[in-house]
Amino acid sequence: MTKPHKYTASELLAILAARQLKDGQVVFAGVGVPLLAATLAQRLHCPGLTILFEGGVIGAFVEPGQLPPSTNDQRCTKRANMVLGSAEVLLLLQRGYVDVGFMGGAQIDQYGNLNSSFIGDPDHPKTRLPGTGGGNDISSLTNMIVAMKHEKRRFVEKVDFITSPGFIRGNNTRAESGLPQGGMFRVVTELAIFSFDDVTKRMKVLALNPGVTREEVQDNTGFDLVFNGQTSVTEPPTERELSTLRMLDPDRLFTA
Amino acid sequence: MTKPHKYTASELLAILAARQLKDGQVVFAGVGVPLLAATLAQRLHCPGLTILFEGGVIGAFVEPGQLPPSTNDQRCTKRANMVLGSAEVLLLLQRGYVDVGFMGGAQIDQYGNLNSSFIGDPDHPKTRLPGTGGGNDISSLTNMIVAMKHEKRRFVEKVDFITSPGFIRGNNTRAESGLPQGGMFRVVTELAIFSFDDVTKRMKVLALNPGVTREEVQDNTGFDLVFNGQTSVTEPPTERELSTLRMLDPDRLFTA
Amino acid sequence: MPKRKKRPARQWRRARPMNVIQDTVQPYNVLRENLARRDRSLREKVVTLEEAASFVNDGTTVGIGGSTMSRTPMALIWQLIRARKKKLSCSRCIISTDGDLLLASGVSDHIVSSWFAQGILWGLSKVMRHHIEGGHARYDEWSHMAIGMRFRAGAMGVPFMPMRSMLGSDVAKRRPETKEIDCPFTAEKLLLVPALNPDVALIHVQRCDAYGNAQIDGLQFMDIDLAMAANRVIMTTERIVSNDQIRRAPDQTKIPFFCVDAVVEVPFGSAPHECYGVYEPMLDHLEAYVKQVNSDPVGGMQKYLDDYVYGPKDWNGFLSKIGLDELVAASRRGRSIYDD
Amino acid sequence: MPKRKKRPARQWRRARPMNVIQDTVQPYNVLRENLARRDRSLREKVVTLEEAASFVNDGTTVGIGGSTMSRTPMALIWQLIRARKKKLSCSRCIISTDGDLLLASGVSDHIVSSWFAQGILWGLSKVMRHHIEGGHARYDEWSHMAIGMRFRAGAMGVPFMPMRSMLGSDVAKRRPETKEIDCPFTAEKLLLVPALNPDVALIHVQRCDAYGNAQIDGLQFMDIDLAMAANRVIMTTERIVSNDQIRRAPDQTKIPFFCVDAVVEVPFGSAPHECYGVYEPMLDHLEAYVKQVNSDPVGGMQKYLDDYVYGPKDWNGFLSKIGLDELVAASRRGRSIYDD
Repeated sequence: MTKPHKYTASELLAILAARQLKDGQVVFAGVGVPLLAATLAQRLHCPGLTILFEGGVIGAFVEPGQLPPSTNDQRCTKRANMVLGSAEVLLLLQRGYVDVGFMGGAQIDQYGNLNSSFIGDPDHPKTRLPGTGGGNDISSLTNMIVAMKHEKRRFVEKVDFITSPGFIRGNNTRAESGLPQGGMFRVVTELAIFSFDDVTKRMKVLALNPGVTREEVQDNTGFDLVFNGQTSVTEPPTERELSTLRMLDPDRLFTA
Repeated sequence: MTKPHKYTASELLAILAARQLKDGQVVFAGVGVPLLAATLAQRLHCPGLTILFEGGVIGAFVEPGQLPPSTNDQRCTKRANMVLGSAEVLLLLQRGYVDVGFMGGAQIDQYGNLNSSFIGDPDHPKTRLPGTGGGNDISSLTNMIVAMKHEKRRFVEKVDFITSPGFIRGNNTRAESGLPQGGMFRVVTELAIFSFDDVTKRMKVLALNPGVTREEVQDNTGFDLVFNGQTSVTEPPTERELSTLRMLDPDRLFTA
Repeated sequence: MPKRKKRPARQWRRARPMNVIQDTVQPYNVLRENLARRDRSLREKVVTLEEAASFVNDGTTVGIGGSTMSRTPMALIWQLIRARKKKLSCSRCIISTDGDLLLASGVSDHIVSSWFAQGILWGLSKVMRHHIEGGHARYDEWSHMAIGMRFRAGAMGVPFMPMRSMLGSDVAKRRPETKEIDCPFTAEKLLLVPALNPDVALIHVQRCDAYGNAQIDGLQFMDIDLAMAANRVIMTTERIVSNDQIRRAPDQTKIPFFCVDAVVEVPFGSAPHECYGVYEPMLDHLEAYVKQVNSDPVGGMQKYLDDYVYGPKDWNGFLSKIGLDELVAASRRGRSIYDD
Repeated sequence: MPKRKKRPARQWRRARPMNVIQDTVQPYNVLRENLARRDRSLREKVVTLEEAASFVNDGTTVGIGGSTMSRTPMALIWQLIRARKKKLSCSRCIISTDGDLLLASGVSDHIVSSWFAQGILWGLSKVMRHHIEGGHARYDEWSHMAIGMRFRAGAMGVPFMPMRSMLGSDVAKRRPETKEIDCPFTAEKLLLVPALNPDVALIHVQRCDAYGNAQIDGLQFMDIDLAMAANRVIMTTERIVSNDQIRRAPDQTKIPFFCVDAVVEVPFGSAPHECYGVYEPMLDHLEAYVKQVNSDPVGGMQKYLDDYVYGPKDWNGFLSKIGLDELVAASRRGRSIYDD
């Protein structure tokens, strides 16, 4: 069961992200890998996981092969416990009903700040990205797990623009900015799993993915990573994880 | 059709109150005579009258003989256009969707302020009345028609307590208090119909009810009423008004 | 005239001072920590009425669902009285005979509401007058919308809501908990009302599943905001349905399971008040009640408590005392809302 | 590669200055007077798509219902383009291919939203990038909840809502319309976001009556607040039902008739997007669209407008170009939400 199987980078990402969730949690999941990973967790070790979607869904139970193209589509509501307004579902974050926010990311920095708005000067951007959506609300109001591709241009020292706040400039700057609750909890990539230093709030390596070296992670990161003695190595995906994932996304919509 | 018929004081009150409403208006009606009068108007000259109830009802169409015991009962919703939350229906007043607020009153003063909270010193009240309910919200946010019994102890120079604001202390004091919209429009009693002076905002007699003299109205009022040359005499209830009213309230729940 | 029994001493204690917890806004971190500690997982939480009442601690703040004589969580209130709860501070948008019961039994000495009498049909409540005018209990009056905005702020996780009524009135003058401001955007006068996050909410619904996913038919009053605002929710329901039934129409769920901490199935759980589409108010019983207690707000009330609350073996015993004829008639009228 | 047609001049005008009307809070008296002038009586208001679009004036602010690819009032947007409307400032919680169409057609030069691309499946919108990066139009970014709170403040008739996100981020720094305050109750930092009361809202629903009483199935997004906030509402509906049907289940009415100024029956009125329970998105059409416009955001887009918007005789003509096969398949998938 622990012998290596063939899998793609995005399959690994989805599976490792799913493992971060605990049964009984309430998780606010973004579309793509987070939605898929939360659904996977629900089918594996978290049968009592409550999945929320930004479109206005509580307690979703997405059907295999019927992954929605956004979190605002009717597919998100199939066999859900509740459908409500989208301001209302976001307010659940503010009130505190949500344990974990679970999102993808385009660009992240050493304090876990995410950018999905602008590449370059916001007044004259090189690239206008889509923007925050619910990302800013989720990351402002709850504990975050981010699943994203690990590339040097995506892991930068300082994001061009803080769309979704992590720990802002580290230490207590997040709370001082008016965000006393939540913050980055984990970042999951195809190379490693990261957490954040309790005091400085800088990103640190928690575990390396199977077959990945410290150097490989550092080489693909645009800032100095914190390593400490406890860095472990993650168990590779199991056959059950892989087969369940492939059953959920047979068309490889989010695991190409 | 205009020859006099026998009717009770509360029947007269309901009929004269109903006549104040215009077709096409949106009226927020309190329980008792206002509910009955609005329903009567809807059956007579205002088929397109939209009646709102505080319990959370839009476009009610109350059935004859099925008058609700409060505006929070299911009877209010029978054949309504919409049922919604009670904060939501009150917010319609604040947003401005309502033309007329239509209430009863326990005590009123010369500026149209209503008291339904305390008789005597509020810290050591002689009588603790039920309180505002939606009365304060309705009178703060829209134009008011009040239907009430005409007694000297109810028509006082200054109410013990302003539960539902009229024109506060007259002139511009209402707007200066933060209530730039609405205000007292009409007071209807079994003796007369009153409006308010455009400038001073003091109560004035608009029309006397059939057979009522100026002196009789003044004698039953605890402050000096404004009379001007245009005081007219109201047409007595018609047979159609009376028969429709009695069809609506056959048990004389609100027209005893 | 009914015999005046000796009333328990707790009924006579003086009203509590102004700074009770219903008047103060809970700091955000406290609200969040309370919520983080709740078990919000998808789990069955069906208990008995007795167990449910045991979750309400003396001296806490209680939000009551429904309005006036509609969807009042009467069985829960009845059980709180039997369990001899004390010093509850109770908020409800409009409070009716349930307020009489809470004060006269000594369960509550503080009511936060916009209107307090038995019902418009019966004039003033002599029971309320006895307790409030006598200084045995406090009744804090807010406008109806203000109660709604306070629950809404609580539900949204913000410390206040801005509003445009109560300004200029003596209702606002007697509520130092409010703040009048000049709007930073428009310079208009606004009233800020503080969030109300009761320790526990009592809510009665037509149906919910064993997890607490609730459907509410017809008038919903302020129950949704109240449920989201409260730190705990105890829900009674006319009927427990399957989670499958809930999931077939998720847009009909009005309160999500994770704000609900206990579920009790109590048919006729709002009696003698109404439950939309199920039964109308039991007016014969209520009229007899009003006559008895308004003619003697102490002894008459005590007799009612003895006969109808302390006396019966269980809730069905209370319903038996209302009588089958009235239950059947009220049910027939209740269902008639769907006759069209 | 499609031939680049000469694009109309209006498409090239520069973005308007910062103080457009969507950024400013309307004074209460102005809001009230606008509303007092509306005919809110119970009256039939069924019009054609052409008439409905004629109610939208150039240079006004437009709130768009639905979200992303769901219940987008696409037929109305399509008709606004055909009517060559100009300089509309458009707000929507999440804007998708409708945003492309609005910018590229020259109908809008200002988008207020939280997210703007064609859909998560397709990466960035090259059409959006062309117009925004080129300075031809403005895209003001707010958090998703902030858009909701702005509509909610507008719906409630208050000038702002307090909230706890956006703080500390650059999203807030780029929005001088917001105000950061220390809470007068708790001294906590809060962000106040200004009310948004669009001149007109465009909303598509599953069914409503001729008066505008609307039922919305499934995801309602921010449509209820938007309808209450707007100064006018134009509603398209899959189906017009009788007022009797509405009155039989008044607790299913989500938008009351008196906020609605025009009703148009347009089957498939959200195509190629989805309408909950009726049809899912028409992804073959959308994928072809995205491929065409992202490979050539000017010429490809112009060709799409010519072929699919200006070209067809009427809305059914547009649907014919999507094709019967895709409409039937989307409808089959749409209804499957109710198969359980």
